[in-house]
Amino acid sequence: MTLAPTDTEDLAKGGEPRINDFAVKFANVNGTGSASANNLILRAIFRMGVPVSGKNLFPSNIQGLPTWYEIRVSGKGHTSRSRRYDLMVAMNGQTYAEDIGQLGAGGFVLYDSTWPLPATLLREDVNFLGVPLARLCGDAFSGPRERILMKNIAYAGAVSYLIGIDPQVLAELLEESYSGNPALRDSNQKALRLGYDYAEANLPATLPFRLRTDTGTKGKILIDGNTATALGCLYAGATVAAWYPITPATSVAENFQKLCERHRRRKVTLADGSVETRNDYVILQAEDELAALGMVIGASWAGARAFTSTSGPGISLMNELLGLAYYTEIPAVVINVQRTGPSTGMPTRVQQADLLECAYASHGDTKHILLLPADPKECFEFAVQAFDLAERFQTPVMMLSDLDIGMNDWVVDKLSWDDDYRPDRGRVLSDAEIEEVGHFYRYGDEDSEFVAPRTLPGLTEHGAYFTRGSGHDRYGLYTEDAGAYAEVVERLARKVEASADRLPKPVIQSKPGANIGVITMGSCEAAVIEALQLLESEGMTLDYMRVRGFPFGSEVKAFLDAHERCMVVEQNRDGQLRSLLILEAGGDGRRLTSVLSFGGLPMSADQVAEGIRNEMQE
Amino acid sequence: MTLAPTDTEDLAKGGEPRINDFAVKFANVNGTGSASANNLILRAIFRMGVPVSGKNLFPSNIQGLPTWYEIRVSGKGHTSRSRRYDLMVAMNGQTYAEDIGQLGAGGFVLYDSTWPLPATLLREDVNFLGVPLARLCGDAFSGPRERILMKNIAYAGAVSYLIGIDPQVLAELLEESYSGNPALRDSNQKALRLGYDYAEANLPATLPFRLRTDTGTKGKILIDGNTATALGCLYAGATVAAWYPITPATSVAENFQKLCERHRRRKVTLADGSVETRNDYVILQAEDELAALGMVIGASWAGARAFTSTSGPGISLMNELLGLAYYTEIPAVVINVQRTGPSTGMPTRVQQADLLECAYASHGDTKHILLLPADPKECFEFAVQAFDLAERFQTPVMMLSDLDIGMNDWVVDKLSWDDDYRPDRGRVLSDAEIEEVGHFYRYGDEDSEFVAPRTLPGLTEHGAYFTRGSGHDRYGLYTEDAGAYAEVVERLARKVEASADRLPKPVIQSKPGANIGVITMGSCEAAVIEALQLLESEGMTLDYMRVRGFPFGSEVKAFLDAHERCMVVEQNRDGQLRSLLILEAGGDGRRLTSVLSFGGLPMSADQVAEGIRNEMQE
Amino acid sequence: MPSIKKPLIPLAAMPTNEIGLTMRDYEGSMSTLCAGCGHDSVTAAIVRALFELSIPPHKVVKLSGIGCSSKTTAYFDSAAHGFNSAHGRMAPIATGANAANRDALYIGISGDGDSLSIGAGHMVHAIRRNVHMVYVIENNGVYGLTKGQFSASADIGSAAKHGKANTVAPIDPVMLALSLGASFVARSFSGDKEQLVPILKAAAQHRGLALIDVISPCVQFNNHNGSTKSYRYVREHELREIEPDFISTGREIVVDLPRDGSVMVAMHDGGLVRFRTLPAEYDPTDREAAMHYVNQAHARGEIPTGLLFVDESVPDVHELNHTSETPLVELPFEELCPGSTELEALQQSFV
Amino acid sequence: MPSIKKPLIPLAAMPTNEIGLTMRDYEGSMSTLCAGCGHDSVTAAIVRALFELSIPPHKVVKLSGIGCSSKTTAYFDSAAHGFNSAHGRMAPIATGANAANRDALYIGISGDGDSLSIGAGHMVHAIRRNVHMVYVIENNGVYGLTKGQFSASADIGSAAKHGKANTVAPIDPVMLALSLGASFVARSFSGDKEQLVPILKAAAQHRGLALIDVISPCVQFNNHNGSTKSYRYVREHELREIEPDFISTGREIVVDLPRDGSVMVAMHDGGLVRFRTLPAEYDPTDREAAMHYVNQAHARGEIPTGLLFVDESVPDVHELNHTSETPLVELPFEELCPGSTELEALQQSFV
Ligand SMILES: Cc1ncc(C[n+]2csc(CCOP(=O)(O)OP(=O)(O)O)c2C)c(N)n1
Ligand SMILES: Cc1ncc(C[n+]2csc(CCOP(=O)(O)OP(=O)(O)O)c2C)c(N)n1
Ligand code: SF4
Ligand code: SF4
Ligand SMILES: [Mg+2]
Ligand SMILES: [Mg+2]
Repeated sequence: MTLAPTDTEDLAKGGEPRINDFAVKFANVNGTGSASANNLILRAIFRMGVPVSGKNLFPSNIQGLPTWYEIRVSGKGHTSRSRRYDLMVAMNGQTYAEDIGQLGAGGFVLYDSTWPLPATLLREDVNFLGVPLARLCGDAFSGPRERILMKNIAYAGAVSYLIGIDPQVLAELLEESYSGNPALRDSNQKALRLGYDYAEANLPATLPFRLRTDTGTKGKILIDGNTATALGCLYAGATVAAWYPITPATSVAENFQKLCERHRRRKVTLADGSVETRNDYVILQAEDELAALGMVIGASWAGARAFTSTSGPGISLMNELLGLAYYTEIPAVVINVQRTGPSTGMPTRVQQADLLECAYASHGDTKHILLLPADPKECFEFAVQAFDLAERFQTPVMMLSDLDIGMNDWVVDKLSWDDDYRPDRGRVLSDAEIEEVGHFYRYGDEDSEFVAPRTLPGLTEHGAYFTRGSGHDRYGLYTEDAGAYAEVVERLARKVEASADRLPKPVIQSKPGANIGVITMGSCEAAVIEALQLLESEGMTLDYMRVRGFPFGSEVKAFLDAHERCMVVEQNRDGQLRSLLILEAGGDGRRLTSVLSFGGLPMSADQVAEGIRNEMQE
Repeated sequence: MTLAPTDTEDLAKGGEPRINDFAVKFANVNGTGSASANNLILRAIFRMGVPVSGKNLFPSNIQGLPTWYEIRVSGKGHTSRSRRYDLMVAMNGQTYAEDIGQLGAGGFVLYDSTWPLPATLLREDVNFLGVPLARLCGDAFSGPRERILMKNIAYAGAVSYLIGIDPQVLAELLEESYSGNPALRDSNQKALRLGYDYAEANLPATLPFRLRTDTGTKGKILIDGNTATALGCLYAGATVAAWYPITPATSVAENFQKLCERHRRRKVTLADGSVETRNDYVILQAEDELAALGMVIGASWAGARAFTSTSGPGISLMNELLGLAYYTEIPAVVINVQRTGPSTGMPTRVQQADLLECAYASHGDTKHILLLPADPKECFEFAVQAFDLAERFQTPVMMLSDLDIGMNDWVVDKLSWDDDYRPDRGRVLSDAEIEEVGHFYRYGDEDSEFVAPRTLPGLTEHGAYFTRGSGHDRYGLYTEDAGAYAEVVERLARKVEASADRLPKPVIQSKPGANIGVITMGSCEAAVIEALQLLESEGMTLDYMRVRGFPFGSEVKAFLDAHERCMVVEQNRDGQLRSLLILEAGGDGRRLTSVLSFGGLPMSADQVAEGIRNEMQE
Repeated sequence: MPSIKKPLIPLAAMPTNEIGLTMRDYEGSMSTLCAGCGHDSVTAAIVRALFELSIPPHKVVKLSGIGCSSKTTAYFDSAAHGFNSAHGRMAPIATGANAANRDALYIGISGDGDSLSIGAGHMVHAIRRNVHMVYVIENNGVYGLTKGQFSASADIGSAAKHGKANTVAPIDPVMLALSLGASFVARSFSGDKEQLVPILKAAAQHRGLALIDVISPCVQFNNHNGSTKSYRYVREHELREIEPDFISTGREIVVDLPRDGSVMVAMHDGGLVRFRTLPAEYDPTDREAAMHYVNQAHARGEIPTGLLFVDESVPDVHELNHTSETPLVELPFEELCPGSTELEALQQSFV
Repeated sequence: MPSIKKPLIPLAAMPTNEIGLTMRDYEGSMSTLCAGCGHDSVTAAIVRALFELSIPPHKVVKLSGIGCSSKTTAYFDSAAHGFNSAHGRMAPIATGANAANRDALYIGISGDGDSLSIGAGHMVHAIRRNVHMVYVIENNGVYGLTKGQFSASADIGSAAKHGKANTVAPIDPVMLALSLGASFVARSFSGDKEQLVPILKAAAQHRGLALIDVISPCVQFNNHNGSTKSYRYVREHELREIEPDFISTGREIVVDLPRDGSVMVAMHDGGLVRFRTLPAEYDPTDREAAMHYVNQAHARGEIPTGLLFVDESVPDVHELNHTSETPLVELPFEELCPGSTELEALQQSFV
C-alpha cells in the first residue's frame, strides 16, 4: 500500500520550473493551530487562479498526535490526491523520518532549523531548507500560545516565498479573515513576513516548481462538502434537523445551524410593542442516532422538510427506523458522510463501504433511494433533490457523501440557484381535495409512480389516518391478511423502482472504439478521470461511467450491456458497488472486476491507473 | 394469493375413506383456550403413528380475535401446510362465512349447533355437522370459565370420533397431561366424552377420510423449533443468555430458562453446613436488543458460550454491535426467528426476509456466518454448531430460523447426542502457551483458516490485550495506518470465507437427466420436496438443493454451474436467497428465477408447484 | 374509507361540548384488547377529557410505541392522526412532530416496557427537553403483548403468571421524572376515572411535557394478588392525596401556596386546576417535597396518586428555541429559501 | 508484542504494595489526550487506587464506550484486558462479561455523552441490576472527542467554546442514580486525588454497582468561566462534605451512624472506609437524606462531592441469580452438558 519514493529530480531537469503542477505536504502536530496556516496557503493559491486541492489527513484525537495536510496544485485541474510530494513542510519532530522518507529524489524539505536535524535523517538526494521558526517567533512574539500559533503562520510565509504565492493575495486574505480583529491581523501579518523575509534572504530564489497566476478558478469556489450539504438543506427549505455528533458528519449540522442563524431569523413585533427574534427552524441535538432519525420521521410525518446527518455507526443504529419509514411511507432525508468501517473503524479516514448497508437497510424486504455525490457542488444539488425525492416517493432518501468530500476543501463551479424552484411536496391532500375525490385511501389510489396520497396531522379536518409499522392494507387499516399485506409491499417495491427515472443520471464519457468501461461513484471521480487520461496517454482507451443514484436507471444497465468488460473503482474492501450493479442492474459478475482502495486515504490517480493496468493484464 | 375452493368431493368417490391423508382446520377465538384442544388432537394423531403437522395461524393480539389452527395428516409424511381442508371446525361466529367459504365441495363443517347457523351461510355442496357444544357444556359444567374451556375439549371429542382417533390414546394423553391435577383430568375426560358420545350418537359413522393406526412416527418426536433451539444451546454448554422479548423468538429464551432450571442447578453445601442451590447459568432479560447483544459480546469476550434470540426488529437494532463483534473478532451466537417484515410487520406471520440484512449486517465491509435450519431437528443441531463456529472463527454466527419452524410442532427424528462431543473453543491461549511461543499477537499469527489467537480476561497473567472497535493492527494496537488496517480486514474477509468448509453442506437430490434445479432454504423444504414429487408425477424431473449455511461452499457453486437454470423458492418479496447466490456463489442472474411466497403463511406444496410450473412455461 | 369522519348527527340525548360535539366524536375504533384490560379504561378517560376540553378532534396528534398499551392510540379520537410507531421510539417521533407543528395537542401513549426499558433513554431526554406533550405510561408491570414477562416496573418479589418471582428493583417513572426535573408529574389509576380525567385535562393544558404514570393492570398476566399493579392491590393501597377538580374558564397566573388543603395551579393556556391535597401541607409546586412524599409513601408500601408536581415556568422546546409562532409546516417556501442573490453573496466567503 | 507484561525490575526507590508490585505495574500505555485533560488525572487516581488495593493487575477487567473519557481504559493497568467498545454500550458489555466471570474487578469508564445520552437506557438498567462493577463517569459537560458539543450534563446557560448558550436542563447522574435505587453513589473531582483515590478504593470493594460521577474538565472545550465543569468553577464551588480516609486492614461489619462528623462503612470484602462528613449529621446510608442533601446543595449552586450514598445490603446480579461461586467460564463442559441419556429421557415429553 505504500508508494515507493518516486524520482522527482527529472522534473526539474529542464531548467525552467514546473508551473502550477506540484504537491506540498505539511506534517504537523494536531491541536497546534496549523490548520489555519495550511488553509491560508490553499486559499491563496486558489485566489491566484490556480486549481488546487487540500486533503486533511488527521487523527481521531484532539491534541498532540501527528497530522498531515496535502496541497496539490494542478493547472490542469486534477484535484485528486497526489502521492508524490515536491515539498515537505516537516513541522513534527515525531514523524521526521517517515515524512522525509516519503519524498522522491530531488524533493525539498522545509524544517525548523532552530534545532539541528538529527544526522540520521539527512538524505543525500533531498534538499533541506531550514528556517529557524521557533527562534524567529520566540523573538518576535511573547507568550507560549502566540508563539506556537505564529510559528505556523511563519512557515506559511516561508512556503509562500518558496512556491511563489503573491504576497498581495496573502495580505488581502488576512485582511478579510481578521477584519474584526486588527491586533490578530497584525500579528499574523508580522509572522507571515517573518517567514517570507527569512526565506527570501536565505533560501533559493526558485525551486524547480512554482506557481503562476492563472484563470483556472474563475467562476469557481473553494468549499467543503458538508458546508455545501448544509446549504442545500437550507435552500431546500428544511426546517427541522435532528442529529447526533459524529465525525465526519458533525459539520453538516453545525453549518446548518450557523446558516439558519443567519438566514432563518426574523424580527417580530409582539403585542406589547417589543421586538423579538423568531426562528423559522428547530435543530435538535438528539440523545442518539435512533432518536435523531425518529425526530426526522416525526417531523416529516407532520409535514416539515427534515433531515439528519450521520456516519456509519449512526446508520447501523438507524436500521430499525429506516424500515419503519419505508413501510409507513414517510419521507426522511439522511446524510451519511462515510468514514472507514467496520465498527468505530478509523473515524477520520475515508471509505465508501456503507453502500450495501444503506441500499437494503433494515430487516424484511426493503430497498432505499440513494444519492451519490462526487463533490461539494453535487452535495448542494443532491441535498435539494433528496428532499424532493423523499417527499415525492414518501420514503427515506440517503445521500452518501464521505469524509473526503465532506471535510476537505474542493474547487468547484460556483453554486447556482433557480428562483423558480419550488419544492416537490409529492402527493399531499387537503380537505378540499379529499372531498372532491370522495375518499382517501392512504395506501391505495396510487399514481403512475405507485405513490399513494397522504395528509398531514393537524392540518386536515377529514384526512386523519392511522400510521402503523405493522401490517396494513391499502386503506391503512391493520391487516394480517396475506393478500392485503402483499398488495401494499408489492407497490412499495414498484414505487422505489420507479424513482430511478427521477434520480440524477449517471455521468458517462464514451470514447470511440472503447469496449471496456470503468465505473465508479462519489469521491473517486477526480482520481479516476485523471487515471483515464494517464492511461489514454499510454494508449489505453476506456469508457467511463459514474453512477449518481440508486436504484439504477436504464442508462446504467445500457452501459453495462454495451461493454464487454467493466472495471469498478471504489473505496471499500468488498466491491460493494460492483455487487449492487450485479444485483440491481443485471450486471454479469464475470464481466465486472474490482479496482479497490480501502486503506482510508483518498484515492490517487496513480493508484487507480495501476489497478486498472493490473486488471487489464489478467 | 387466495386459493379457489378445490373440489374434494371426488376424493370420497371410491366409497372407501381416504386413509391418513386429509386436513382439518380449526377456526377459533384467541385467548379462549382452544390451543390445548387442538394440540391434544395433534398429539393423539402422532401417537397413533401417523405423520402430522400443525400450523398455528394466530393474530398479534392477546384475546378476542380470530385464530386458526391447521392439522394436516399425511401417511406419506408430507408436513407442509395444506390449503385444502376436508373438515372445518368452525368455532368462531365472526369468521363463519370466510371459513365455510374455504372448503371445497364435499367438505365438512363442524359447528356449534346450540344456535342455528344463519341461512346465508349454508352451502349446498358442503356437509354441516352440528354439535350443540355450548348447551352440552352448559349443562355439564358450571362457571363461565370452565364452560368456555371445556367447550374446546368437547369439540376435540367430536372431531376425534369423526376422524377416528383412538379414544385410548386420548385417555392416555389426558392422564399424562393432568397427572398432577386429577380434578382437571376428570373434567377434561368428561368434556371429551361429551363431544365424542354426541358425535357417535348423532353424526355419520364414517367420513370420506379417516385415520388408521400406523408406524410412521416411530423413532420420531413432535417438537417446535424454539424448544429444540433452546435444547441445542443447553447441550452446547451455553451459560449466558441475554434477550429481549419478541414474538416469535420469545420461547427460545423462555425454554432455555426452563431447561436450565432443570438441568443446570446444583445443590452445594455451604461452610455452615447449610445446603443451597447454585445456578450454573445467568439469563439476563435485557433492556433492549442492543443491550442483549452487548451482553452476549461481553460474556463471549470473557470466554462463556453466550447467545441471544430475537426477530427482525431486534436484528436491525443489533446492527452496530454485530459490526463490533465482527471487527474485534468476538464470538456471538444470535438466533433470529424470522417473522414478516418490514418494520413491525406481521409479528405472528412467517417470512424469510432477513437473509440479506443478516449476511451483511452493520456499516462498513462485513460478512457474517449464517446457519439455515429447515426444521426443529436442525435447530437443535445447528444451535450446537453455531457455538463451535462462533468460537472457532471468533465472529458472530446467526441462525435463521422462522416462526413456522420455531413456534409450530413438527414431526422429526428423535434428537440424538454424541457424548464424545466436546466444544470447539477455537484458538484460546493459556499463559503456558504464550510463554512457549514467546509472543502473543492478538490479530496476527493466523492459522490456515485465518484465525488469530485470543486470550480470556482475568484468566491469563500475561495475555492481556486491548480490544477496540477502532482501527487496529495485527498486534491489536491502535492504528490509522492504511496498510496495517488493511492487513487485518483482509484477513477477516478470508477468515469468514474459510468458514464455508465447516458449515453444514447443502442437501442435494439429483435425478438422472435433470438439468433444471430447484433451490431453497429453511422451512420451505417440506413444501418444495412435496411439490417436486407432484411435478415428477406430472413428468417434470428437477434436481433439488437446500442451502444450509452461508458463506456458500463449493457444493453450492457446483450445483449452480451444473444446471442450465435454477428456480429459487423462498418466502420473501425480493428473492433474497437468489441475490445471495448471485453475489456469493457466482450465480448468473439470467439463469436464476424466483418462486416466491411472502404473504406470511407457511408455503404449501401446490403453491410451489404452481410457481415452478409458471416459471417453466416462461 | 378509514379516515372519513362519521357524519355528526347528534342524538337528542347526547350532551354536547362547547364546540357542539358529543363524546362519540372523540371515540376511536373498537378496542382489540382483552376484556377488562386497564388500558381500555385509560382510553375512556382520554375520550372524556378531550370531550370536556372541547378540543377540535383533528387538532390532536396521537403517538405511541409498540405494546398493548401503545394500541390505545387507535381507540380514541379517530378524527386525529395517529402513529403507532416502533417499540420504544414514541418520544423522539413525538418530539420531531411537535417541532414541525407546534399547533396541536400531542398525546403520547406508552407502556412500561416501551418507556422504561427499550425507550428509557428517549423518555429521559424528552423529559429533559420538556417537549410540549402529554406523556401517558400505561403501567402494568409486565410486557403484555409478548405475554407476560416482567417489565422494569415490576415489583420486587411479585410473582408473574408463570410463578417465577421478579428479583430486580423496579424503576419508578415518577421518581425518575422528578429527579430529571420534569415539569409535570402525576400518577393515577386506570380504575379511577374520577381522578384520571381531571389529571389528563390538566396535563393537556400544561406547557411542556406532562408525564402521567397510570397504573393500568393487565388482567391477563399481572392481575393477581401480590402484584402491586393489580386492581386489588391498587384499590387497597392507593393513597389519594389529591382530588383534582377541573375548572375550564377563568384566568389566573400565579401558583398559590396550599391553603385549606388545596392549591390552585394556573395552566399554560389559562385554564385553572384546583388540587385538593389530602395532606393539608401538600404543595405540588415543590419538587423536593414531592420526592420526599413519594419516598415516604413507598416506604409505607403505598402508591401516591394525583398531581404530584407541576411547574409552569419551565420553557418547552419552542420557547427555548424562540420558534416562530406559525408552525414550521405552515411557513411558505418563499420565506424559507434565501434565494439566488443571497447565494451569490454567501459565496463571497468561499473564494 | 503489546501484551507481554514489562519485566518487573523494581527500582530501589519505588515503594511496593502487599503483593510486591510498584505503581508502575498498574500503569497503561501513554495517554494521547490533551495536555491537562481532567481524564488523565482520573487515570492517575485509578493507578494509585489499584496499587494501594494490591489487586493482581490481570484480575482487573477494563471496559469503556467511545469518547476521550473512554480512552482512559488504555492508560492504566496494561496487564489487564481492556475493551474500548461502542459508543454508549459499555454497560451491557460489562454486564455480560461480569455474568460470565464473576471473579475479577470490573472497571467501567464512560463519559457524560456516553452514559447520559446514547447510553442512558443502559446505565439506568445496569444500576437497576446492581451489576458488580465500578462505573466511572468522567463528566465534562461536553462531547470532547467530537469537539465540543454540549452533553446532557451541560449546565443551563453555560456557554460552549463557540459561544452558544446551552439551554436545556442538565441531567445529574447522581440524582438519577439515587432515584433509581443505586447501591453506591459518589461524586468527586478529577483535580482532587486526595478525595478521588479513597472513593475509587471504596468503590472497588463495594458489592454491586458503584457509580462515581467525576467532574473531569475538558481543557479544550469546556474549561472556561461560566461552565460548572471547569477547574475554576469546581475549585470555587466544590463542597467537600466527606473526607474519605481509607484503611485497608481490619474487618468490621456494621455501618455506624455518624459520630464526631464521621461514619464507618464496611465494604463487601471486609475493608473499612471511614468517611468524614462535613455536616456532622451526614449519613451516607440514608438515600432520602442524600437526595435532600444534593438537592439543597444544587439549590445553593454548590456541587456536593464525596461518598453520597452506600448500601451494602443490595444483592448484585449473581446473588439474585444464585450463580455458582465458580465463574461460569471455568465450569467444565462435562458439568454443563446433560448428556445423551438425559436427552433420551427429556424427549419422552415430545412424543
Ligand atoms: C425492537 C422490538 N423489540 C421487541 C418487540 C416486541 N414487543 C412488542 S410489545 C413489547 C413489550 C410491551 O410491553 P409494554 O410496553 O409494557 O406494553 P403492554 O403490552 O404491557 O401494554 C415487546 C417487547 C418489538 N415490537 N420491537
Ligand atoms: C454510534 C456513535 N455515534 C456517535 C459517535 C461519535 N462520538 C464519539 S465520542 C462521542 C461523544 C463523547 O462524549 P463523552 O462520552 O462525553 O466523552 P468525552 O469525549 O467528553 O470524554 C461521540 C458522539 C460514535 N462513535 N458512535
Ligand atoms: S395482555 Fe394484558 S395488557 Fe395486553 S390487552 Fe390483555 S390485559 Fe391488556
Ligand atoms: S478534548 Fe477535552 S476531553 Fe478530550 S482529551 Fe482534550 S481536554 Fe480531554
Ligand atoms: Mg406493560
Ligand atoms: Mg464528555
